[in-house]
Amino acid sequence: MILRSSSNRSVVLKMKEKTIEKKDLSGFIDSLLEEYQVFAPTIAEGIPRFDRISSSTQVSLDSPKLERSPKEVFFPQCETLFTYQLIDGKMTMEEPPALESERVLLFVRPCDVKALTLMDSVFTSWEPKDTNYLDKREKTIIVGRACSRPWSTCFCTSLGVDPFGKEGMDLVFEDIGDKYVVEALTERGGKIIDGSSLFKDAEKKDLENLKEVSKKATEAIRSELDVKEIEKKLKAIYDDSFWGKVSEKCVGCGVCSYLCPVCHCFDVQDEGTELKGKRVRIWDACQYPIFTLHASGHNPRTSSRERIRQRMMHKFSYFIENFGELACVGCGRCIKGCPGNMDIREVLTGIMATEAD
Amino acid sequence: MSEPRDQIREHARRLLDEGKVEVIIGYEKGSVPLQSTPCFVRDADNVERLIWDSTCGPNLAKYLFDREGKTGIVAKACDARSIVVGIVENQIEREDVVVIGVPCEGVIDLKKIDAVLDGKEILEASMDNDKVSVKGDGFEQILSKKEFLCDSCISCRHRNPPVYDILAGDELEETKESDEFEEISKLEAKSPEERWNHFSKELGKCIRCYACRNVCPLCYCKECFVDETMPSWCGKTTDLSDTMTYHIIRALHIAGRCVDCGACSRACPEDIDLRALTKKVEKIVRELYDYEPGLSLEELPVLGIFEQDDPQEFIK
Amino acid sequence: MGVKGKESTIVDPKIAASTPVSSRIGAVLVVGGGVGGVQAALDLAESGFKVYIVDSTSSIGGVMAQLDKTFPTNDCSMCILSPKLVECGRHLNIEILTCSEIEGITGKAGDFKVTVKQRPKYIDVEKCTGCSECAKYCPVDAIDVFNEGLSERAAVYVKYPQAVPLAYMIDRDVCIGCGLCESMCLADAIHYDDQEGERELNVGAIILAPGLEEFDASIKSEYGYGKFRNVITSIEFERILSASGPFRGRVQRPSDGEIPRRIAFIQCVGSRDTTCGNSYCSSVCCMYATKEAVIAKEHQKDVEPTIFYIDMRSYGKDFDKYIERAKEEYGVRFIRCRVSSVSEDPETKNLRIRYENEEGKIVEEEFDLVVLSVGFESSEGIRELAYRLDIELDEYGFCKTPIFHPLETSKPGIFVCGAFSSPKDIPETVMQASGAAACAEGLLSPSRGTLIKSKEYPGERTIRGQPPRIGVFVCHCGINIGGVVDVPNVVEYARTLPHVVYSEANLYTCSSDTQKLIKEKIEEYDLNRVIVASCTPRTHEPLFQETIRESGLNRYLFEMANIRDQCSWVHMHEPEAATEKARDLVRMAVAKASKLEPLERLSLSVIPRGLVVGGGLAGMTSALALAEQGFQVYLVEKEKELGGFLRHIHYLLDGSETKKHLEDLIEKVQSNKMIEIFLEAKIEEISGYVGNFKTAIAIGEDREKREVEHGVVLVATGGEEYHPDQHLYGKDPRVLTQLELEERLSSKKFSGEPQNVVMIQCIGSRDDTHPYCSRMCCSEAVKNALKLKEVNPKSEVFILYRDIRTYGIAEKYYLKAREEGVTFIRYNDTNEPRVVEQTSDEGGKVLAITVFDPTLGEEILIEADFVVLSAGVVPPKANESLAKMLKVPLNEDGFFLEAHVKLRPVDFSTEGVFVCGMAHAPKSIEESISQARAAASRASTILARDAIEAEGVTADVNDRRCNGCGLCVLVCAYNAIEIDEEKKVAVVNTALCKGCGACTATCRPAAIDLRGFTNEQLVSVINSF
Amino acid sequence: MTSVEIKSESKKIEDMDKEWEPKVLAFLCNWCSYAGADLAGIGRIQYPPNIRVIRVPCSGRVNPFFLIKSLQCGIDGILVSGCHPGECHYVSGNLVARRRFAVLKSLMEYIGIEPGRLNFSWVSAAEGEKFSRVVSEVVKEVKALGPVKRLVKGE
Repeated sequence: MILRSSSNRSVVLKMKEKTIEKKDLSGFIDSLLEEYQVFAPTIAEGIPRFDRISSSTQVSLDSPKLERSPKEVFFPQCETLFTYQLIDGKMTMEEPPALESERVLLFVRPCDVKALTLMDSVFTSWEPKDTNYLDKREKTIIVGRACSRPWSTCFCTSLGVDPFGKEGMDLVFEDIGDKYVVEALTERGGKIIDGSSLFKDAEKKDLENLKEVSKKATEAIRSELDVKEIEKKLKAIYDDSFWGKVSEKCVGCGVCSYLCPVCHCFDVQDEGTELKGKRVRIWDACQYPIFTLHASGHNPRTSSRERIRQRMMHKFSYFIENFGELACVGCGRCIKGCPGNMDIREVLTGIMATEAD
Repeated sequence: MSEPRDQIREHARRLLDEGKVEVIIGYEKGSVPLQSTPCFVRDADNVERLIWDSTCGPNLAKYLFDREGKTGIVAKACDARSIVVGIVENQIEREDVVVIGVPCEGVIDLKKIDAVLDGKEILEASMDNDKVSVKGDGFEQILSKKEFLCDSCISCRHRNPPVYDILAGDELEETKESDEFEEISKLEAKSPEERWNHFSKELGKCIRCYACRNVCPLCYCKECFVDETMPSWCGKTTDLSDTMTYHIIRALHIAGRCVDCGACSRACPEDIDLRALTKKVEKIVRELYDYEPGLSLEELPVLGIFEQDDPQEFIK
Repeated sequence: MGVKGKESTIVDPKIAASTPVSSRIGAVLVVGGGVGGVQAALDLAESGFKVYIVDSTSSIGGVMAQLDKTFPTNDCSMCILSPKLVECGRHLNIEILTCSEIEGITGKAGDFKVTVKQRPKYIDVEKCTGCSECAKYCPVDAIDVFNEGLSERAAVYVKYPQAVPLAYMIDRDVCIGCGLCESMCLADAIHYDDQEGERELNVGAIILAPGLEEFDASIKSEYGYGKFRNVITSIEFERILSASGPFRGRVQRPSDGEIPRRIAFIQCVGSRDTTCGNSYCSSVCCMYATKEAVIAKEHQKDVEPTIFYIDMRSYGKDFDKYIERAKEEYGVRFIRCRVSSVSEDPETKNLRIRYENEEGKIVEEEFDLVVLSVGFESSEGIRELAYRLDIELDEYGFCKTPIFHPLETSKPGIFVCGAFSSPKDIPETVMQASGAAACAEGLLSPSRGTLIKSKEYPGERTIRGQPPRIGVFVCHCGINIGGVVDVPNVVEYARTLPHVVYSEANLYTCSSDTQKLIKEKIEEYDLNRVIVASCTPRTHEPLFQETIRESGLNRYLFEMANIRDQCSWVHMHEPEAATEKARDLVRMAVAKASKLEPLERLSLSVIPRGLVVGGGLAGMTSALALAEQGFQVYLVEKEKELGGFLRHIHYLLDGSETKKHLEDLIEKVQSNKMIEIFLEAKIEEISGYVGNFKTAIAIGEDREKREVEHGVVLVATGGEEYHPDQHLYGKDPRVLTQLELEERLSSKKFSGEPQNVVMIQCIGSRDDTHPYCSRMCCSEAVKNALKLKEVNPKSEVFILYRDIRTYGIAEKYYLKAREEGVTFIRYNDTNEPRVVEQTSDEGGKVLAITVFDPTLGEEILIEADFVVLSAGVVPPKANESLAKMLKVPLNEDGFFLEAHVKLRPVDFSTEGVFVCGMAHAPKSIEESISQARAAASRASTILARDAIEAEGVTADVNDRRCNGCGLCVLVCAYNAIEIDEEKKVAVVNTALCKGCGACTATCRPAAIDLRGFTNEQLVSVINSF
Repeated sequence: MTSVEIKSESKKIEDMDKEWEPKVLAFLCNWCSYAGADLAGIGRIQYPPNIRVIRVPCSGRVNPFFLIKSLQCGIDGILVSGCHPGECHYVSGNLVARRRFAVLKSLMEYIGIEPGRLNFSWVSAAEGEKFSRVVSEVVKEVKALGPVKRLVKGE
């Protein structure tokens, strides 16, 4: 039963912390599976990603690589908007049905949850709301996990994201060694642990441990950037030769956008014939040369210079104008994924170091 | 004789100083351990940024396509072969390019190293001729470089650039130690069903990010077939049929052109075994028409020509 | 006369003596609307002359319209003829006068006045829509002449469904005057009080193409025609076989409608028969009988056809292969004999045939149906026509023509073509028709273009931005389609498809009334794309394209679904699956049609000069024919002198010499200022395209280079005598070829002693390596045998033959040879004669020939002084390279393969290239001349124009996508693509592009597309399947 | 229901009982193979009705993609037919195509597409007999393979 809209999702309840032994985690997950569709980090064909699971054994919390962001759980790479068919000269159209049951998304990092809230701004803060996204978002309980193991490319703290932040979560798991401190942040979050005997009230020692772990994790983030007032800087250097140089090695693939937890641009395609087919939306990427190709053949962004600039402007300037926040959470996925090793941290440093002509 | 790296820097400095080129495209140290990144040097004072080692994987020929002005480029043999194809296909002006050829013993495959580290993150690394030492939180390991070379480098038959203006480093002896098409033959030996399952699984991983296409120097089309409409050649979703179609057509498009530089495989974020396709088309063309691309500026595209007695056993 | 310069181009003294050049009339009268008349009319009209066709019946089409199929391709006769009839019917410069006869003529060549009498039709041709409502209500049942009396029709009728003009007429002989038709006719076309009319036509030349009549089989009373109902003529059987015939294509016999299993064909009824005065061979009966046998078998699996024949005269191009197929694949039984009588079993109405077999035994056999292969003969009407026009006929009542002027009557300015001058088949007729047109064109060339109107098409509708509105017309094709495919179902289904706003079924979508209807529907439903689901676009697309053009639609907004040749005909026993397939094909056509776009045709200028390759009889004749018309000609001959094969022919069948003719011809060619001759010349390269060819020639011993530009190419490379390697030829000097014998005879080397001469036919013909008949060797042998007899009547001449093929009036000389004591001994391919040298009784070395004589039933031995081998004709080796340069095909035997063996016998698929003479196939002098003139006529349809239109289907580059990689340049076989180095994109020369699409399929980013077969269109079709 | 509806309805019912019939698509060059197919028609040489023809100017016009697309569309078998080498109306379109198809066929079979799905032939304008034989062979082979599954695009 869904009682609330996403707008009051941020109402945070203060509940008593609980703990669960790590060995009991699978029991908890399996119990969830009886009632919900469960999505959790898993490894598919060598790639760690959030996927629907059917057993707790599929969950992988210590994958050797940073997992893919969970955005595809809400904003799948490909999504059918409607299908159509011509029968005896008459056209019929059908939309895919809404989700039938509630879902639980397990163990999302704080940066990725932050990214989800940023996507909420895009898809649900304007009319008309994106019903495809909203349906999935509203029917999904977000279970976060505090990030106690940052990667060398992480720079979330520089962008104001806390590896132990809880914003946007319904429930959070915090790793303190052989157990997790579990905190329900919303009613919905509380609902899924209520009545489970696996959860015990947290002891004082547990909470102290938690503080320690949290401090250590924050310190472990090596990258420190100063992006203060970057939106102003970007406007000032819009026409700077900096963009020509910084973009030179970009080959125009979609890896950065596809790996980014915040990137949300999509393309709408019709597939099929005049007799039958469907309309789908698929991820798009602003670095593709044809991203802005007009039907007329005109393309306002002909080179990687304009495209890289657009990418940075969007994330660090336009998004702030529209929603008051940066569209980057510092997860560093794009850094490792880029085939040319283009590093967003270096681009940001470069921007901040460029003096307007 | 000095190190290839120093020779590269020296030639780069001279070319820039003498105004022979406007830019030198080479490699510099990347922001992640064991990764290099393309480097564009316009000022002779910056030539020290240029490096040459086993991390210099990206095929820099990519950056010659659609470029104006005189350009110097650091080219491994496979990069040089891509340049040759580019010249033959009217995409690169021979006189606009100064090829600083570098004989190459192979570049390392970071994915292979990551695989043996089992989740431990490399924070520091160094290399010498045969060894790679990696360091991270609480670990240090020394690896034999040879074991972590890219697959395309292991089967490489052309370690010396076939075409160059300046050679940095000494020519290497070509090796034919292993069977170049060993992996392909293994797949060929399987049943159609097994092969189908293999490719469904591999290509099913594709997220359609087009990194493979975009890093490939020979994918220089202004508009890729996959992006075209009227007609739409293949759906753009991750539907298996469409994804496979994309990869099949890409393989056909590089048939008789691909020089097996391995850039696509390295770029793939999903670790798809793309060489299983590219190497196969290379093998087909080799077997049917006895042809290897990118070795001579006089060659003609093998699929644009014909012989009266070309094989045709498959035609009823 | 002050026009001497022009005058010099006129070669014929008879013509030169006619009307002054300046006042010649640029119009031609064609008498007879059969396929010959139609072809002549189209050629003339296309090259700038006004044409009148006068036909005595109610519509054009002639005998060919009555035929079911044509040999040797089994093309549906109506299907290939109908487009030409329609074209004639709608041609702006052709006026058709039906139910008309020539009354009288005045004037002379260049300016005739002809009076034509028109019988009343009682229906206004202009008003009649051919809707058939009148016939539906007419209470009269009259005999249907078109169906040879095998069915009935109303008193108000149209000759056949595809008739042109498609206007009904009333047969007042049977009309009861009830007035029903008049009250039914919404078009108000019926005029009972119609009167006989008269027209005076002023024309510069007349072409006679009245054809011949069929022999009246009842004269041969021993066969029982007219007495026994199941004895029918071949033309009646033709109607029976026809899908639009009396039995809708079911093989039935007249007496009881039963399916006849045993069918006998009796050959030479009214041909090769001195008892009825027709000693000539009708030339076509062997082939049509075999064809009818094959088609009957196709219609009805259990039919057992038997053909009773004397000699199998399958002498034409690819005819022998057809006979072989009939034997091998269809099991047609061929029995060589002369049938003595046919009798009827009064009970069963079956027929008993009595004949003497080859062993001399009398045999009787029973059949269910007997078909008499009737020959051609002249008629009273034809004699009347000849009388009125004052032209001479020969002993058979055929139009008399000199061998070296086979298209000219005895009266200047009046030309002849087709069977009227001697029996001939369709391609020969078509060739002669074009040839006669060339004669008229030559006479009237100064007046070309003076009397014609040019066709104005309505302005092309702009359809850009409009959604497709598709009309689908599904053809029953009589029962060809409708008998298998559920046509109404397909029509209904078409209506449910996207963009289809109209669909309907037609009995014959190709008929001229349907063309009108299509135009009406385009108007009514605002159609902007049209689909016809019928037969093959290879024959019918142009017709329908023309139709939609007349409605203001670009011709490329048309698509066909081939539901006949590739559906109903090949899935005859699976009507459901065929219907399903037809639905799919229509759906696929709709998918393509909805993506069709208007295409433009580039206008190409024409260089008004011709290149003739080959300086033999055909080459020289065609060069002269073009020069007569005022076109400059380059004549290329590989030898040092002109003349070709004809230099080795010294006299003709009638004994007359050829030398004078050849010398005259060479003289005319050499003295003609319009002709430039290159001797000892070799063509090195031909580039360009119709209207704009460029040819590099190497001339003389020094291979001096010359480059010429011209608009057309005429291939007249001739043939060569086969060089035998059998029967001691080349080993024994007494073994000669016919040409060698002829050489000796003409140089009087045979004047002395009587000689024993054995001639062996089919040397290098009809064998495994040359599986074709060389056509001329039988006449050649007869000719030389007669000459030997003439030189010394005591000479013994033996001709060892397989079939004597002295077709047409050559048969006369065969008879003569027999009369003069030439011995004919038949052998067959399993029993070939053997020639050895042996010691004679007198001790000398003689040639001994052993051959099996089937009438004696034993081997006989002939001693001969000479053995003469009738060596066949083989194509010159150089044909191969020329064919490659011209991009035209050769047939299996190495002769040039024309565009269509029946109706385009001198054209190639490649526009602007034509063939004539023995380059095409072995043929006689008359035939070569006719064909040479035909090639000139066809060529003049191009040369007479200022510009011609290029194809609309050409490659097109999308600059935005093109990388300029040059792969397209590499795969283009026509050098039609270049890379613009400035823009780095490919550029197509539309004039050179042939529209093959090799570039399109090669281009990775699909930057180059093929208009008319675009990627989008083809993918759309694939998607729709 | 209209008569057509009744017919198609009863057809559907029949279809269920009928054994599976493959769908075969043929790309025929206009000058040789299409003419050959017409000739088969003129000769009334019967062959299985499973085949649908797309007329193209030349076998050289056939983009390998068309074949892949056909498989995607669920077409069970494909035939491409052109002029014999040396007989191409466009001189060499078929020879360029031959290389293209050789690579395509090898690659597709390697990926696991059954060899019988993609078929190529040379059929001249005079080979109506051969055309029908080729079609019969292809249909037979495809029938033995069963419905195409690999590379077929789902709903």
